[in-house]
Amino acid sequence: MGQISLNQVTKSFGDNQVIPPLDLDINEGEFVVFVGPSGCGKSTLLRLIAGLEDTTSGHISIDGTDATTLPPSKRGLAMVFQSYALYPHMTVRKNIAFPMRMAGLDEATQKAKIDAAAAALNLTDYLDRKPGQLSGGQRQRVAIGRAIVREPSAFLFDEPLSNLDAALRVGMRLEIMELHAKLKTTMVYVTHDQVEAMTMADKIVVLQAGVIEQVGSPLELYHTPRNKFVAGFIGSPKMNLIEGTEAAKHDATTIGIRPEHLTVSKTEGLWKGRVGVAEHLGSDTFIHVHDTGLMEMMTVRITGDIAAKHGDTIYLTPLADQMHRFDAAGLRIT
Amino acid sequence: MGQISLNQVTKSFGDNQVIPPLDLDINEGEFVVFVGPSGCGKSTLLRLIAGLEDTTSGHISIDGTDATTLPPSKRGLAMVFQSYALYPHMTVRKNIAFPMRMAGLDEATQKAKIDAAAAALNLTDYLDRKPGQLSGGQRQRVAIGRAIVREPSAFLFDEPLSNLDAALRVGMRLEIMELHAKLKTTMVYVTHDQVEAMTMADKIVVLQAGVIEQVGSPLELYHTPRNKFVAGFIGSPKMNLIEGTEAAKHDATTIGIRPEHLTVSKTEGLWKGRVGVAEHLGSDTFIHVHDTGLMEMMTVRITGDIAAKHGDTIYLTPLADQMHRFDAAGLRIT
Amino acid sequence: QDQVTTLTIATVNNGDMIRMQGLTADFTDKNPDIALEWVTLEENVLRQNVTTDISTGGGAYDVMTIGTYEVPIWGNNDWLVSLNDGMADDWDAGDLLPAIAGGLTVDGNLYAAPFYGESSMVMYRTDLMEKAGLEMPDAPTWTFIREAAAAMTDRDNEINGICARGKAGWGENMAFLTAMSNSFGARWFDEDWNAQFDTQPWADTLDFYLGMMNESGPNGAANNGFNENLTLFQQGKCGMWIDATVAASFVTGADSTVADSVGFALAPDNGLGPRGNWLWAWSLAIPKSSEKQDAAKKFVSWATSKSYTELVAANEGWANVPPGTRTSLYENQEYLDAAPFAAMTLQSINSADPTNPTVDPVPYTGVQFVAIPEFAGIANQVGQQFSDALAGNQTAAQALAAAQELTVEEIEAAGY
Amino acid sequence: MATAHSRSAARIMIAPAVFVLLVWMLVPLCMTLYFSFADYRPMRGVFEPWIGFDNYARFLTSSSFLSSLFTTLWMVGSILAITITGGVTMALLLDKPMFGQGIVRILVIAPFFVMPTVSALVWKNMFFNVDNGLFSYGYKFFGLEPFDFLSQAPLFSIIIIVAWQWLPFATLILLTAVQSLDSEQLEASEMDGAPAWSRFRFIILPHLSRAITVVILIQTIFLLSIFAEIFVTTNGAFGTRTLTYLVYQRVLESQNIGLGSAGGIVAVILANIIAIFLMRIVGKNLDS
Amino acid sequence: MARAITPQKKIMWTALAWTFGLMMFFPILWTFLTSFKSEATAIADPPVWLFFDWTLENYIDVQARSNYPKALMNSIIIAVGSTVLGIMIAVPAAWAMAFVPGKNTKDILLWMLSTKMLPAVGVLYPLVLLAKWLGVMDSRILLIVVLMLINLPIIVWMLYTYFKEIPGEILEAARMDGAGLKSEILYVLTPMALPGIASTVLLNIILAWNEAFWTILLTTVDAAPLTAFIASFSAPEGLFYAKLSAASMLAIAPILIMGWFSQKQLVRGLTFGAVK
Ligand SMILES: Nc1ncnc2c1ncn2[C@@H]1O[C@H](COP(=O)(O)OP(=O)(O)OP(=O)(O)O)[C@@H](O)[C@H]1O
Ligand SMILES: Nc1ncnc2c1ncn2[C@@H]1O[C@H](COP(=O)(O)OP(=O)(O)OP(=O)(O)O)[C@@H](O)[C@H]1O
Ligand SMILES: [Mg+2]
Ligand SMILES: [Mg+2]
Repeated sequence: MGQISLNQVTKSFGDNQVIPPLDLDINEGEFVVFVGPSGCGKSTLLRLIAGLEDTTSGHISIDGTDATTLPPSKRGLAMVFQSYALYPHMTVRKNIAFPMRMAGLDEATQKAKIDAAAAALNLTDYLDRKPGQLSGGQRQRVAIGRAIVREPSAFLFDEPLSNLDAALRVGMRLEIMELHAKLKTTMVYVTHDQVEAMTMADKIVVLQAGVIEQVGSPLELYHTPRNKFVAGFIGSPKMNLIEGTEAAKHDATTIGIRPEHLTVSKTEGLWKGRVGVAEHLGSDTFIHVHDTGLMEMMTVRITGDIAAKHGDTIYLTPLADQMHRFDAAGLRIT
Repeated sequence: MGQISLNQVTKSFGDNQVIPPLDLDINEGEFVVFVGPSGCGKSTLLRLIAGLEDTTSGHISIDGTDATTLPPSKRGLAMVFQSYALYPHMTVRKNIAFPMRMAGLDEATQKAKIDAAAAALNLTDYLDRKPGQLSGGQRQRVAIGRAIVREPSAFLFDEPLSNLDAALRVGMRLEIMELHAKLKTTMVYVTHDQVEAMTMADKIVVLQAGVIEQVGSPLELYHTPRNKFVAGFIGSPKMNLIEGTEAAKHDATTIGIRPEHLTVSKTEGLWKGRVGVAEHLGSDTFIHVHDTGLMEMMTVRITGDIAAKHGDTIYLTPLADQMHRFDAAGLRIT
Repeated sequence: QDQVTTLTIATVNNGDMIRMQGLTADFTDKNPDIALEWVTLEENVLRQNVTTDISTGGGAYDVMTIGTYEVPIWGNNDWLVSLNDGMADDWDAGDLLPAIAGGLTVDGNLYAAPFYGESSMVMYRTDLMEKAGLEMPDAPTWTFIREAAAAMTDRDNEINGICARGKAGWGENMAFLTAMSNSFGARWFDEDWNAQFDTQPWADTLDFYLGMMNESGPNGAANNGFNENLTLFQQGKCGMWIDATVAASFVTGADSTVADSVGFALAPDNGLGPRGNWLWAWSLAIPKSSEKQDAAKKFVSWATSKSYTELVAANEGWANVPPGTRTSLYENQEYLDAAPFAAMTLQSINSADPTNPTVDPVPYTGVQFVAIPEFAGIANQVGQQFSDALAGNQTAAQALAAAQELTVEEIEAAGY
Repeated sequence: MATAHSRSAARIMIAPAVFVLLVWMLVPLCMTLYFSFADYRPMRGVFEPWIGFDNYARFLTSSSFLSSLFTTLWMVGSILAITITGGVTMALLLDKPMFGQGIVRILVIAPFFVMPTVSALVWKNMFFNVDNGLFSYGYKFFGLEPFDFLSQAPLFSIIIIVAWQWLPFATLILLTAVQSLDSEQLEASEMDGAPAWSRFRFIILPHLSRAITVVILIQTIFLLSIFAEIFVTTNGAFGTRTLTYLVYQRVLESQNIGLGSAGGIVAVILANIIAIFLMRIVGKNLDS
Repeated sequence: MARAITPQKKIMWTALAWTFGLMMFFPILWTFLTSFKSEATAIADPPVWLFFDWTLENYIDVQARSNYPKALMNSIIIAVGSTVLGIMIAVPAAWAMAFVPGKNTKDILLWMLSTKMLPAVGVLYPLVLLAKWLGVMDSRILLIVVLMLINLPIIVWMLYTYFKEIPGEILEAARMDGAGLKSEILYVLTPMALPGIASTVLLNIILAWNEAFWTILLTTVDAAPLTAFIASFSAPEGLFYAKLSAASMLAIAPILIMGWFSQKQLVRGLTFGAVK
């Protein structure tokens, strides 16, 4: 249960085609993450799957049956919204019970399932509170609880963590991953957060303007980005992309080298530059290097500390085997 | 100009003493960052300095003169708020001019200063827009511009970047640092963001429940945290804190070891554990290690990739010279 | 030049008053030192405003339009300026109809000058009467009226035999019913101020009224006051209408579709002596609180003078002059020619006796009202009860019981 | 925010409003209170400053008091019921996509601007009038006997008039509230399998509850003092006499200021009981 | 994220909404039409809708009988005056309640609202006596003050709910920028709350315009507004529907038109913080 296929699906709002024909298969039990810049159609795609929007053309099938025209409530999917979309006037218990109440389940079953979900999500103490009295993370958990009790064939998440603060985000991320490990239900997850995408996904779908740029595992995308867009999009700090003669030396229009794949020396190296701001995090140091003649500003990441001061001269050497090459069309040269 | 002293300052809201007696000196030209958990009194402290709250007792002096009872407008400080607090009905130009208008400066001086500030902050093209038509980063810059033109003896910032998205945050962070380098004015900066604190501060003030836990440079705090609280608070991912017999072996109640100071092996090492979730970021991998018998979950950070799967057995060895030891009271043992 | 004195005049918004407003120029031409400000209000609102003004010490108005009910009470309170002297020389007090003037006089002082006077009478459709094969006597009885009404009623053609006031209010249905009750021998109070709604004459009155109205009255009669009935009659929907004599000029006027076939008769009686007709005059009075009493007297003299009558006649025709105040008018052949109802009006007015309105003696004066300050309040409420009975929401007995109870309450509160 | 300086400024700033309202409330109210213990009947020239609680006793025991109280509650209650159900319906309807939404909104809002006197006159004469009113033509058109609204269903008629005036108000507030409902909540409930009625019952209606309490509070304040509509249409006949109207009769028709003042005080007390009751609800709602 | 909607549904909603809208509007429309009929056409059976001889006669008659421009002027002065005065008193009060809330702020607010429940007629005599004593009967200033007092609680409440939505940080920013209390309110708060203030003003103009008890009882000539004007048109000798309609239209048209033009503002203001 939980296999979703999109077949030549398109979506237009009025004359504006947001999703050009698109094919995508999501396998049972997979954790699929949609990433891409704002406005690229991530939410739209998710809502098409949920049935909250009608497709303009094409077919969506869920578990082998055509679901293109099914209403959302009949698709057997559960969705967790960015704003949580909890019912503010109902207690946590009632919120979680709501889908079961709609389905007409008897009280006893409802209670059992609520208790189970609450236990799993550490919500037992809050069952009688209203959402307004909960913290962001707790609200998020309630939203997930409401989704779980339906035993959906797949969960859909639309940027579920983006309203939480950094610390909570890390915690909730782990919780969702553990939930996936436990339930083994298909999850489709939209985010614009690098780290979330990299750490959570079995499969990342990179979208740009409604078009799928690449589909693959996080490390596949990190190590072999199919094009410049994906290369720049995946990884933080961003990959340094160098054009011009230096790239031509490698038979490419553009070469890319990630900040962590540059070695630094005060005395010698391939490229010479001047230290701009150096950010010391204790565990790492990010150095912004100017005046390399290659690109405006190059970023270098060093593990641990380094005594680099504003204005120092510095030499950088790329790890040759970690260099990415792209052609004029921006595609990877292998 | 820009020397601020707090002398036995306390603040209570009703019966709730938020700041117990507190002493703090901020030197001229320093970049001081307040960090601490939510609700610890960072904002309150800043607002006491600004004069937006009355002290319950104690004295605040600015540049050597007692400012305890001065109204905010008379303290010669400028503040940049988390929500930017721009005047939405005024153009950028008017926003920036507002403090000068209040001070009764003549038109020509106003204009000159506005132009200078706009040039410095890259706002020249937006002077006639209203704040509603600006992006988050631009708004932030206007707020700073409004602060600059007053030529205050110190700038106060209350989480100025927390409403921006990750990418912008990095950019603005750099801009504020450059501004400080240029103006050399005292800056007091509140944040809950690790990275901001570590990268921006000359001096970090770590607060907990209104009490100053440690004051020092970022690397001082990273390398020699004065107590367990600071040790756990500074650094990301968090330091692993181990109690019990393993700590006793080192003549301490608690020992701490940062995730980046653990080496990993599949075959041998000091401590043995089982891999839980492994987060592959490409550049780094965070491994959550369970069942070490030392603490519930230990975090390890490895540069680059490692092929660690859920359930694998793993061995960890701490770098001995990077270990921190704390006594029963939680204080560092040196 | 001289300072101009501005008079503020409160008037009711009926046709004669509005006509007077239109003729203001005549007065101001003659009295260039006086300017007029009109406050024209609907009757109920007017009463509310002038009453509040006068009872709080006033001063807002220099001339007030008030009725026969208020004049004796206010005169008694010494709130009004006596018109016995100071009026224009040619303002002939002796020419006023004695019945009307009597109602406006307290202790020998005339406290208001009548602008127009009225009684009530029967107006009927001669054509319908003929069709019904009946003939209206000059002085009909209630029994005849009821029978004639039944005979004239033709609901299919929206013709109702009888139209009469049903709308609640002391100046609406209670004016009609109180006058009618007189002819049935009923009274409001006995000589010891005991309310009399529990007596047989009142029961008879109300039963008769309700019976007749239900048989032959229009639908929704409980909401019909003077205005509504006038419209109905003008539209040809009433066989008979018993109401104020001033209506005569309207039902025979241009707005009426049945102007050519209207006859007049005295208000009915029941063989006991009194007829069911009332006596009323809209009059102009000057409150003592006015600071411009001399100018006000000039105005009142003008507005109620014979020459004003002639002025209206010259402008609007004799049929439209304000009726019912002066003997001389009813001796004027031109008027008698223009107004076929004149004789009947005069006869009606003269036959009303405010001091002995009904069969048994009463401690009060007034035909269709009781000239005590509490009356308006009480009668409004009693009127609501009767109106409710007419609407079929309660029986006559219930209405009378309620009326009795609240009258007793109020009259006790008033300290009788 | 709150420094000693700003707090003292606040006291000065709020003072004028509190002062004028206090004067407005206390001076006339004290005079009314004073009159209510007096036998004050200017028409008779009677003024006796102290007669104890006679006026109160008389007012409260009079046959009209209870019925007018009941009429008041019934009238206010029905109007609230109509405007709120109608308002919710209209709000939901106006929230739907349609052509000319702006114009429809203008049409719906219009009655709110009409003077009570005017609307009472218009309804009474041009709609309810049994001979010439439009409704009667309607009845006749269908071959029915015209219905005399104002005497047969007087309270209902007044309720219609007032509800017509206040329905726009309720609609507008509720419309804004409907529009503020987070669409994700509706979508979530849809995903949860809730059909349209359940979505209304469990999501929309609770969301509107705050707006509804505000509508109730504001309308009650205004409805308790309805006057013109009764004055113009029935003059208090046919059981349409509310407490306000009863006081009016005592003061202006009977010219018994003492009794009327006692009635006024009673009305103030009753209104405040209702007010406190409502404020409790709304106050709670204002907090959340 | 409104979802796409089928045209059929849209047409259905349109039809339904227009039906309701026209029903609500009908009494006004009918009054409007009647005001252009002759008296006979006005009560014609069956009713005449659009095809009759349109005439301005009723308006001319009404005009001739009373001083409409003066009443209109008075209405405008009284409605606007009382609102402006009210705003001037309410803005500082609302500022204090919204930004320096104390323990009893809410109680004060609710107390203010409860003064609105005072039945007017109960205090009629005291007020008339007071007005007489002060010698201000039939003056616009009296009505301005009385209507201001009647509506002040509503004004304060509305402004309070508006101000509460303005982040206090902005006012603090102004303070940091060297603004005193007066500058803070004048240059920062007021312009920011302008939409809210505007809608408060609009609503109160409507309420003051339509107030029909005090405006009639406390005026005679000089200050009589449109409510008094209309009080002279109900039913003088016969049911003159057409004239009544014309007078009615004259009385409500100004405020109706103002209301329509400012509809959007008004809707915002009417919400009284009911909607967050
Ligand atoms: N209901 C709608 N009507 C018209 N256009 C829409 C609608 N919903 C979305 N769009 C457009 O479709 C495009 C894709 O929107 P979508 O919300 O899917 O982006 P997204 O990838 O989720 O962006 P974000 O990261 O900002 O959430 C955008 O250009 C948006 O403007
Ligand atoms: N006006 C106030 N009245 C009462 N308590 C207050 C007030 N302002 C702050 N507090 C309390 O004072 C404590 C410190 O608040 P403060 O806002 O200074 O924390 P903070 O460190 O800035 O937190 P955060 O990181 O969440 O902004 C908190 O417990 C808070 O509840
Ligand atoms: Mg999205
Ligand atoms: Mg804070």
